[in-house]
Amino acid sequence: MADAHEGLAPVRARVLVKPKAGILDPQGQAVERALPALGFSGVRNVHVGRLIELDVEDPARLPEMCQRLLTNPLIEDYEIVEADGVNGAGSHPA
Amino acid sequence: MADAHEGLAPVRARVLVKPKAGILDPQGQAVERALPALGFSGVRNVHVGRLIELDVEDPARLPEMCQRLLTNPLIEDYEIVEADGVNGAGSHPA
Amino acid sequence: MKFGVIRFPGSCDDVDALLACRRVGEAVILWHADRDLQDVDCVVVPGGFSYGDYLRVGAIARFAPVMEEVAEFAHAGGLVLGICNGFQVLCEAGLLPGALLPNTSLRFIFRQVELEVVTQSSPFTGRCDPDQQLSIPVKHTTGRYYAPDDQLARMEAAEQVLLRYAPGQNPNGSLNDIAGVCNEQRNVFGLMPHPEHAVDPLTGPTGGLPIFESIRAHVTDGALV
Amino acid sequence: MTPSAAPATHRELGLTDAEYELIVSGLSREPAITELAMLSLMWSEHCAYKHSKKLLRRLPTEGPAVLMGPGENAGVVDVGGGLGVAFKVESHNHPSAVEPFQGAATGVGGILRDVFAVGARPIAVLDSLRFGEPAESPRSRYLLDRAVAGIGHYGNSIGVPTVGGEIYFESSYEQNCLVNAMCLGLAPHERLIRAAAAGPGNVLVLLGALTGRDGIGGASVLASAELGEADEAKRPSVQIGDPFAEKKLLECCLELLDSELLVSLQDLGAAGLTSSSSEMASKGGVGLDIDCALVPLREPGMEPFEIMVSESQERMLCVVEPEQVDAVIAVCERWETRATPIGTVTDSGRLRVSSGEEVVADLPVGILVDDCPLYDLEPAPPSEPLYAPAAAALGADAGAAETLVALLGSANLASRVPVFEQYDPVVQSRTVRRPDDADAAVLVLPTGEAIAVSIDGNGRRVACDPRRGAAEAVFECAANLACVGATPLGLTNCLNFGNPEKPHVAWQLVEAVEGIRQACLSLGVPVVGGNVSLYNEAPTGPIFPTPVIGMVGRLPDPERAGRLAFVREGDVVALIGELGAASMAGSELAKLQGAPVAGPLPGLDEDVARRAHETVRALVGSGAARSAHDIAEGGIAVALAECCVAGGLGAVVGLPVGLDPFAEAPGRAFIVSGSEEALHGLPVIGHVGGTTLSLEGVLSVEVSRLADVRRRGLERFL
Ligand SMILES: Nc1ncnc2c1ncn2[C@@H]1O[C@H](COP(=O)(O)OP(=O)(O)O)[C@@H](O)[C@H]1O
Ligand SMILES: [Mg+2]
Repeated sequence: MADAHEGLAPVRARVLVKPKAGILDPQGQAVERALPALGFSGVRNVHVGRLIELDVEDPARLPEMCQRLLTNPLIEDYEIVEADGVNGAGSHPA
Repeated sequence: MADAHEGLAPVRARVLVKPKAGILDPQGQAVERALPALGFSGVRNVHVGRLIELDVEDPARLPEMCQRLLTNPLIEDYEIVEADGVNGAGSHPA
Repeated sequence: MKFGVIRFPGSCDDVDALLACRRVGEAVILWHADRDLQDVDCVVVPGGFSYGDYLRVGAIARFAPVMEEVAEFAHAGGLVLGICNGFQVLCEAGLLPGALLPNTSLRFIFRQVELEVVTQSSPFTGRCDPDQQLSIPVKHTTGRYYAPDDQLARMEAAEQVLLRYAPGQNPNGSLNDIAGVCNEQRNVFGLMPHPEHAVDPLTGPTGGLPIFESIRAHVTDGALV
Repeated sequence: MTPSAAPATHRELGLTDAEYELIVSGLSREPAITELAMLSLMWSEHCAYKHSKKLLRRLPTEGPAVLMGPGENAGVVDVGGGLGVAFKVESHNHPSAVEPFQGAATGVGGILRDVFAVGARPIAVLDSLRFGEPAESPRSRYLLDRAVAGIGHYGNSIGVPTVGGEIYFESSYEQNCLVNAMCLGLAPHERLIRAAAAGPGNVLVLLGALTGRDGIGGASVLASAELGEADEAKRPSVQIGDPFAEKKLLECCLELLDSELLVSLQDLGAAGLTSSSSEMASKGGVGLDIDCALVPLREPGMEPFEIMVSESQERMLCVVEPEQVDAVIAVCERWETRATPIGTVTDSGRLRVSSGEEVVADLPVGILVDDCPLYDLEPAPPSEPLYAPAAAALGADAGAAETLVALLGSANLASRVPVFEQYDPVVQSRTVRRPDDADAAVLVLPTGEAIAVSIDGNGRRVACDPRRGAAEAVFECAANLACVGATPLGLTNCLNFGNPEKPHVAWQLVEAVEGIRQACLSLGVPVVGGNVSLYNEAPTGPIFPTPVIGMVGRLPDPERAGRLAFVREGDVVALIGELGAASMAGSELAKLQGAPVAGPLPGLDEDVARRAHETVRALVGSGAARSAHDIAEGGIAVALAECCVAGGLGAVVGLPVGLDPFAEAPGRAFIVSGSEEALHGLPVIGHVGGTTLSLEGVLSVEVSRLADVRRRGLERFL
């Protein structure tokens, strides 16, 4: 399938990976705790995840890449954003 | 300033943090090397960064938060995306 | 009996595991790029930072050629022991339930911890004295065991949790103080503490030895599970 | 060749007009851009040791155990059984001040490369850290937190145990934190290799990471000179450590050496390809032709000078016989490590750099390595005190118990566990004594014998009295080794000082080196290597003069390695050595009381001290002593408290008449415990037992309380 796309102009895509709702996110909590100390009030629900940027010739394969390598379905949800906007999210059944 | 915003409906915002251009990105390299082995060809320029999601009452202060806490200006660039789309990027002078 | 210790680029505790295995049997190194498991009786996926632990701990290592063989070996009932990073790899590979998340402290932590043996009924704990706590070091940044509630309940019911941190000893925020779990078939075992670093009185407590002896006993005397 | 840069660029590159003149007359022409970049770095303090080289020649470097001394990437001592131990300490102060996590991480990565560059497998890391006052300075707490995380990140990830270290907090380090890292490596004699390039016609092969614009530092002014208007993307960038890449590089290099495929090997450190290639050529008395267009790049459009001075991490350079190149590449592929032939060894005695067809540099190796002028220091003792006293944290009227509690809870003396817990001390299964088990780390060798290692240096005491303070650091290291039963084989040192062009800093430097020299001679311990970090100076003044000593010793029986904890009720406590001279000068208590940073420090009777070391070594080696601990910061009271806390046992002690419990005289006296019979005939001052530490007529405190304040003293800042 990828072959069909060889030579095509690659698409710049982003995968946004975040901790599944309900799973303790100490990183997010640490940020939330640190902000007021620096004088930033009124910040809530902080979550820290991962950003993956890549040039891909065949964007159709991105969901597969996410499920097999880029994310762990058990603990993470992801969202694929192409240069031209959101085109798919994945919340795998745990 | 934040006080002026107390009680306002908070805005859901995202901060996308990525390694500065030219800075070594071992994670991105590792992913780029791994993908072909899994049969995903045609993927280039992979970079791995962080995603921070937060509800903020005063989005105007996000750039300051990024520079002071959320990112390491020496080695990271960031982009702020509010619920309603991109509204600011930051590339600090090294 | 014969152990095979996998060496990934980035394995750190592979030699330590090899030495520990050799206290109870034969042991060889299995190179990540080779598919030959050399007829070992037990595969050890050692600690370290396979492939730098980039992206997600264990995420890339699970795709190493040797891991396909390990999966087959496990499905055929072969014994597989995953230590620390090896535990993470086995979870990523789906050979063990659950996942490992960053320590609640968000820091790397080295600490000698006391472990409770939950059950002897496994090839990995058969020779552990259930009333004896095991003193074994942990050393990791990503050791907080997680599994969804329903799965966790099933695992507890099936006695798949083999080791727990003793009360007050949980170093990373693991659910139910879980330090080590096995699969339903009980032939694949992963734990965050490093038994291979607790086998020699010269270098510290020897709480890890019973685990290697249990494996040897299971293989050689065919001790009952 | 591209004509030289704008006039006076050499100044921005840190070269004086006189130095630039020397270069021009040496070449009988103006240097080209790439040449200027290379020369400015090779003639920098960091590479040329302009202000320290003459001084360093005074250090004794000969000894029966020395296999390789200063001049190689790391010194090596013989530990028997055909094995050598390589070790070196190096500073990464400035990068750590800029970005503490990556600065400290790449500091560890760099010292590891120095050690496997000589063919040794790294087996242990130690770190020596200095920061401003954590209670007063959020920045210092941040630097501490990130530097420790960075050291752990690199060492833990690459599988080398971090077995020891030291941390002090003083306001003189507020603007110039110190991050020194030491590494030990193990090698069979036949695998030891030197950096000297040899064999015209042989191939120069670059191993490891891609080359990017990492840490181009000073030379970046050329970037602007070259590029004209500023170009953000081309600015030099912070070096990022990749321990995974270095792990593969390390295994790869050791396999290449075991397969005898290399003629010589050299790490790439400061000044990158320029210093590594010119050092290799200089040591081998040969020339090198390099085509920098062959260097694999991480970024497009790098200028030749950028390629030649890039400090990208995780790279090594080796010389290979032409017929072995394929074999070398095969081994590297197995370890997923890049190997690229980039040049050849010549008999020209010149370093010729081309970029494809164009020659961009053509310099005699000598001008790069030998011709930089060495400067004489102009030492002068300071007329008035250089350093302000610390703010008083303890009233002069404080009672002894209160004082002991304050000392144990102070950032300088409190438990280091919150830091060491972030390091893996056991990987490689050699660690017989971990941090806090004993005064020195102990590692078992394949021969069944063991080595011990300790790192030490007390800047405040050196500031009070440079000569005696530096000598004390050497004696204290040796004392730490004695406590585990080890005999010193050699030492490495890192000289962290201010601006040597200032007479009083020059004086500190000269005096400190003299102190080290005398201590080495009297203990018979040679200096096998080290590092110098100068210009650690802020507008507010220089850092405390901080020579950091790393010492390696040998002990026959690891089973007998000493511990510091009191372990048995009823054991007697003996005081070995002379504390008569102990005083408050430069002591931790003096600091807590806000006393001036002033000497003189107590004089040291070297023979008495050496005999005390021998006695303790014998007691530990024979098993007569169940515990041994040297008396250093905080005096005998703190030493006793540490033995009690470590063992969870109390003690009842009567101090020798006239001895102040908190007076200091490091490196010469010890607390040992053991059975009455075993310690018979020794000066017994008390016994182990109960749950309190009582110094008769002085103080009595619950051990649990001491443990508690000691645990929280540093923890509260992390
Ligand atoms: N304070 C010192 N005492 C003894 N030897 C030193 C000292 N400082 C530097 N050296 C020696 O000078 C040589 C060059 O040092 P350095 O530039 O740090 O080496 P490298 O470039 O390999 O890191 C090394 O052999 C080192 O051991
Ligand atoms: Mg070197």
